[in-house]
Amino acid sequence: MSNTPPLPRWADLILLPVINLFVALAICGVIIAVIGENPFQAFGVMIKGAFIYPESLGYTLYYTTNFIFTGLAVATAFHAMMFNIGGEGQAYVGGLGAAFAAFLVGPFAPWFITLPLCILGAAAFGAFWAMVPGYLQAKRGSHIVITTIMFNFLAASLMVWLLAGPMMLQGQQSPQTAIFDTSAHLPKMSEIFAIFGVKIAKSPLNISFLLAIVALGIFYVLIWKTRLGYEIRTVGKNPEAAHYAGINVARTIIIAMAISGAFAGLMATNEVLGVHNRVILNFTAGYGFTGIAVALMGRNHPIGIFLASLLFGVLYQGGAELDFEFKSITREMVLLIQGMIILFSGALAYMFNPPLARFLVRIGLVKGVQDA
Amino acid sequence: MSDIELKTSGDTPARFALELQGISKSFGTVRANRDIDLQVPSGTIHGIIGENGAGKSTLMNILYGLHRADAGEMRIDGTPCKIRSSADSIALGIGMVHQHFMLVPRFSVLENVMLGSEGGGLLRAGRGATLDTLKRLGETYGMVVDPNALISDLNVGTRQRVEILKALKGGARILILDEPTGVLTPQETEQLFEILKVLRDDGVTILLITHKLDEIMAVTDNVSIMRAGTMVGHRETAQTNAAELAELMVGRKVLLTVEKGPANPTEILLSVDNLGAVSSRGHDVLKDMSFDLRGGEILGIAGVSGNGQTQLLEILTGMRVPDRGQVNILGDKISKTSPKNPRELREMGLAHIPEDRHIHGLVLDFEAQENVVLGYHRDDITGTGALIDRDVINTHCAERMETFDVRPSNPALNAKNFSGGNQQKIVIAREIYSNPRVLIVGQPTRGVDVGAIEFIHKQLIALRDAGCAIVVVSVELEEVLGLSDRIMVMNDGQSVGIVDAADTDVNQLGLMMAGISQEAAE
Amino acid sequence: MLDFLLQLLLALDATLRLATPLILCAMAGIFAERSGIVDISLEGKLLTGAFVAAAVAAITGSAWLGLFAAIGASVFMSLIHGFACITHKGDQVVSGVAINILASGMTVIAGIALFAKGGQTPHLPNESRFRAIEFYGVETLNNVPVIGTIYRELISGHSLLVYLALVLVPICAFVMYKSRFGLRLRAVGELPEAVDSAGISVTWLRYRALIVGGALCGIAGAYLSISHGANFVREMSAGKGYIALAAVIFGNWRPYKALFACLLFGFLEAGTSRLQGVDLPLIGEIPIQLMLAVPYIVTVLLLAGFIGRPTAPAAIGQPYNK
Amino acid sequence: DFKPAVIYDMGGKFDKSFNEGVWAGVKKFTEETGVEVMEFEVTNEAQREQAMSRMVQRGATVVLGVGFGQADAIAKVAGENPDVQFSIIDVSWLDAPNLRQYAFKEHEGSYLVGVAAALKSSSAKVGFVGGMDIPLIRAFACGYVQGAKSVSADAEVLQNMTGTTPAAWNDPAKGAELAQGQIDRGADVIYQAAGGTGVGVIQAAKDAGKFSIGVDSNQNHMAPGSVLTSMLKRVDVAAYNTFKDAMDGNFTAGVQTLGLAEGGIGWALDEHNADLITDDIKAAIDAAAAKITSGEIAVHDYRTDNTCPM
Ligand SMILES: Nc1ncnc2c1ncn2[C@@H]1O[C@H](COP(=O)(O)OP(=O)(O)OP(=O)(O)O)[C@@H](O)[C@H]1O
Ligand SMILES: Nc1ncnc2c1ncn2[C@@H]1O[C@H](COP(=O)(O)OP(=O)(O)OP(=O)(O)O)[C@@H](O)[C@H]1O
Ligand SMILES: [Mg+2]
Ligand SMILES: [Mg+2]
Repeated sequence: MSNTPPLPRWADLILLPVINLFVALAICGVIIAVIGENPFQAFGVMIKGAFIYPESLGYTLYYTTNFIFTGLAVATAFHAMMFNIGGEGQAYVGGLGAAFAAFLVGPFAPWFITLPLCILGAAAFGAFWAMVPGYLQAKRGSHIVITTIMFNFLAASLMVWLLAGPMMLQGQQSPQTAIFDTSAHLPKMSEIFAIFGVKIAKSPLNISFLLAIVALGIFYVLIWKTRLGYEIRTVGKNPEAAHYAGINVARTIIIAMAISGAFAGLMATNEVLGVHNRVILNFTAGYGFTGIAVALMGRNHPIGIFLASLLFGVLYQGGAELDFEFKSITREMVLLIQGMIILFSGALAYMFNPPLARFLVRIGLVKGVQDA
Repeated sequence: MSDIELKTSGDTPARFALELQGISKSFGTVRANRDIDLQVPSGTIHGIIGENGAGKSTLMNILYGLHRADAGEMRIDGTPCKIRSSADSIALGIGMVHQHFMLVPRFSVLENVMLGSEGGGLLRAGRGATLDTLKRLGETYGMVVDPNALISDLNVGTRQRVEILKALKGGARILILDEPTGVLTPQETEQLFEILKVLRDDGVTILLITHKLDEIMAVTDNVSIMRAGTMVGHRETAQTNAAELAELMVGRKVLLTVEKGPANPTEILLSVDNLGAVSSRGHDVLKDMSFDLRGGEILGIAGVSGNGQTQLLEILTGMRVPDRGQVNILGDKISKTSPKNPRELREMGLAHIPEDRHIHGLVLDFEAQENVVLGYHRDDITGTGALIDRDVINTHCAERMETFDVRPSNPALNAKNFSGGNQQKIVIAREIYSNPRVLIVGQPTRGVDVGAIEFIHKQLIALRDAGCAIVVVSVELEEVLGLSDRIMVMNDGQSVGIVDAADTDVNQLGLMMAGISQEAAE
Repeated sequence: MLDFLLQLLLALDATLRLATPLILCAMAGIFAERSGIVDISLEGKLLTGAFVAAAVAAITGSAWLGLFAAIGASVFMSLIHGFACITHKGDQVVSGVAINILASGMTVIAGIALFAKGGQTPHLPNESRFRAIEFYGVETLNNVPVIGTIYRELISGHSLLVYLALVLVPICAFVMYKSRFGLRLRAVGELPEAVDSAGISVTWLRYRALIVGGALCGIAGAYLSISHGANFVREMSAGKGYIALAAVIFGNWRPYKALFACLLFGFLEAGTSRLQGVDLPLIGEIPIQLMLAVPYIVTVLLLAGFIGRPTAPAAIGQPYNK
Repeated sequence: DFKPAVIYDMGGKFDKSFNEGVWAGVKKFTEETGVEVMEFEVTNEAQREQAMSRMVQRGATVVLGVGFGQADAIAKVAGENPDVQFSIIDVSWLDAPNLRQYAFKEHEGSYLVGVAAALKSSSAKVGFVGGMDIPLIRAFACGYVQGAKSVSADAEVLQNMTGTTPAAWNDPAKGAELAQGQIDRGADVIYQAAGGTGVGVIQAAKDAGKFSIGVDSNQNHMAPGSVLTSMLKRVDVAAYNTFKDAMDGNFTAGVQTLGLAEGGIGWALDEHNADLITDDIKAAIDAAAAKITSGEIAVHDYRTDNTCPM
């Protein structure tokens, strides 16, 4: 669409996404109507289920936390043109890292020593699990997409073996570790607020949400404000030029992957340290894969990633409520709705760009052609 | 429209193969073509010149159907026609050689030529016919290429031929060439022009875009001049001269020759000693190369591209590790056992203007200001703090653009949105800023308009006079002759000899480039 | 010893069955990606194909109708992919993710609506499935020592779709390298500008590539649910689409090499599953999880060791706008 | 007023396995009493606790959790809501005054089908295909092995696990291949405990003209004449009783261990497999069952020490 004028930032970053979301919801509304429910009622439930109910917002943000971490993981690698599909495995192994720290240090050390170590453990293990594919790509030319997929399977095997074997809590049957000592529990938001006498509904939402927000900031600074970030982006956009500029391409790729894996690993702080306080079989539940969509829908920018994460949080939590409230709406129905929203406000994000641009020109909000 | 009678083929009254009227085209908010009128008599070679970004390619792309004009009319042989896609233009007998190669590197010559005219559902069907066509064209115009060679293995000159063969295969009657000589050696250019003349005599109408005025004077019958998206004039080539054309396109007077005083060389800053390099395929691409270079002098390196110049530059700038011999630079040494990476060399005071600005010189998706610190991003020009300081970079970039007259002077614009000449200026501005003691330059003015060329040459001379040792590799013999104090000619990875720029000429260099030793050449 | 050889033979036999859906999806992936479009929606198309095949076969009782319906359905999914990332230049990966999720939801919803068996489709009688084909002369050759066994176990006795998959590979290579379509397809994945300037529509070319891919995925799906299996089970594609994508890259986007990769994956899975809990000479019994991980470990080692840098189609992932 | 609720596990209420069994029980309850039961299928870990407390918020008076995965959640929610009744299946290690726990002796049922398999097998080789290598599945396998060996000490049992990701429970193609692999190695009766993957096992056995054994609910109908029998784990009974007792005010906390004796475990004999189960097979199974109920045979439960004697 070369001869449609470019959209102004505000329209591109706010108006267009809003329109897309609206269309996506309209489509879902039709689907819901087709199965004989009232769309407006349904969306009402969804919104209520995602924000209004006492603990609903907590759950929404709890999911958001996971998506922020996995989204950041994908985005970081993406800036180095590495397609990291391994977030799932890296987060899984990150849980292991947190657990090691919790079991080794937890019993003896106070929380202000244990927790940082656990968080570090999660990041370190995740980083390692991503660094190996990064190394193989940079030094041996093994394609990152395959190796990260393979490492997801490897992580799964490793964890089942550990959780159903050596690390399994005896005297019960689920493949999971023992509960960590309280020194390794991330405080729940409800507990924090309670300290200040504010009473909010109990939910899995915990401090790691703030950690995620911090991570967004770190990501922004890293990519756009540090020299390493500059090198990462250069390698991503033009490795030849990077070489010309004296940047060690292989090294940069490995570092970028390590950071990417660390972000993924941090997802475990939410699930393992914040919610379950133990490692559970398959606690990653696909958040790692969803991170791909989150990062790309968020255009690999922290604000975009946050909004995309929030959107997915709403879809997960609000979706659960839909399932809850309507007998005819099953969890597959919710899945379908999620798919539609990803399709229309993700993949078809630019569908309304040209018409919108022309419209804005017509109503004079954007200046049209001028001289070169 | 045209202010003067255009020269037409033979004595027949003007028949126009092509007429454009009121063509306009905008990209987003950029108006690339504004109300363009153009008449091209059939059977003539028609030159089109203009500064970088003047809108030449855009106009040609419209004519060829790659872009759709926002407004305007076209007539081919007097009959009005709508060209919606390149398919239409091909059907109308228009062929085009693009400014940037349209060849699939992983394909063979044959596959590239067949693309679009396979002559049947199976390649087998058309293969024979295409081979014949290639053979025929090859013989008639002396453009012989191996149909089974992979494009990625061919040098630019040969690729250019393949492009032309592609354009001609369908028997084009109007042939558009968008800066075909940008990457050619003088010899190759000569051959190309011979071919064009033959084509013209066969009645083919040719549109030739180039920045090189001497070429315009050499082959064209008429010439049209563009500036900032508009047609500013048409001339019959015989009735005009380079200076006038230059003034018309740039809008001011331009010097067409390099002005420089005598060199006053200082101590040796760079000495190359029996340097050798082996390609990944195991061929010797660089053989016992030796020379010295002093501060305050410019060593030009002439040679048909693909004779080891690239490898030499890569080694001198740390992008490639030598396989044999060594380089002594600024009192330090580069060799297989003690390699140096580009960073270290920059820190020592070396700067590098790469041969290909798109591959090495720039990150096209970065803003101009981000490109202006490429390679120096760990120095203070990105701020002294732990983090990059965008304001510092921005002011630095603005200042650079100011001094080098980069247009548009907008640090936040992506590099890819500058025209070729301005991109080159950005690279040079960056590399010269560090006022290096050794400067390695590859193809300083490839695809750059005369205005910019003049400017760039001035900069290089100024740097020389400031005591910098400069190596310039260029396929433009005129340029090498104009800039250099001494000239080394390379052939087959070796130095054929080093001559004083003062007492040599194009012919001698040309012969030496063909591998004939200096003495024999004299 | 002889027994070992027989087991090996049977493992190869299993390899073919396991590799068939991978091969078909991999060929689909090659068409899409060679045309410049990343296709992680193989998984979703496979699942869609599996469901539609089983559903239609169950309703009509005809395996063939099932097959064609599956092809149609997964071509439709391809068209959605194309609409998003060719026509509207959307992000190809996001579009792929969306399609995969849609498929997971859709299949089960439709399944419940049609058969009220929790998303499963009814078990098909053999006549409405593609069953193993006994080749001519199996009996006569049977008592010929080695050949007989090989002929009986390995060559003969597969479903039509298995043979179809194997035949389709050379056909794909032929189309890819010998036909006009193939030439243009490879070109558009490398340098769409060149295709455009040759007067060929980039858009339509890429759509066709996706359509071909959709058809292949449809066949693969049908194989899962009405040939190898006898009904649809939710999520039954179980990640095979992703493995196929890995095979495409492993095979450097080339038909025969991708075929090899698929067979390798199949063989590793067949082999290791037969070695589960078996006491191996010297090594002893290997923990099950480790055994289950062997295929992935081997793949990584191969990639790191022998397979060189794959060279992706140059224009992959970028929408074409002139 | 009385308001029952059930929370299915990840597998979903149509997992062809124990969630589906629970669903059968729920249906039966609703049909008999006309009381609607609130339902929810969790899709990730966090939803378990959420679903339970939401059920309580919406006025549920008795909440049934399905599967050991919900143990943590139910323990928590039960603690927070002492006046609501809770019940959970496949858990025995919790302790709360308002929580009933159902533990099943799958190993006993598996023992019986092991006996059947060994007797039916003409190659003295039988097979087992599990979903994932976790203790519960091991318990199935271990009981099965003991049963088979009890028939003839040199009976061989080939064992396979499907995978390590959740897909392991939904991969019929892989299941079929694992079964085929065992058939190739001589097995002619194959027992599966692998959810949706088991569908593939049953199919493969049928296609190869061999026998398979169903699990959890009665799967004989899935391939009449090929499914030898099914190991019944009467979670439907557990579900039904939970709600019935709560409705009639006879809800009791504590662990209810359901084995052969209690009729919580059994094996399926119906028109679909009547002619597969010969009289002496039936006799042998009944005999074994009698001995187990009388305690004469103590079937080892893998879960007690994470080892299997055989
Ligand atoms: N696809 C495009 N999108 C946006 N702007 C474009 C596009 N193509 C060209 N332009 C702009 O249109 C103007 C004319 O470009 P064009 O390539 O025609 O110049 P040119 O005369 O060919 O310059 P050069 O001599 O460097 O090739 C330039 O300002 C360029 O930035
Ligand atoms: N020109 C051809 N004609 C027929 N079959 C071919 C041809 N090229 C390749 N094949 C078949 O396809 C397989 C893969 O081919 P190959 O690896 O040469 O791909 P390629 O043509 O090099 O691809 P690319 O264009 O990416 O280089 C080969 O094993 C060969 O059997
Ligand atoms: Mg141009
Ligand atoms: Mg090749």
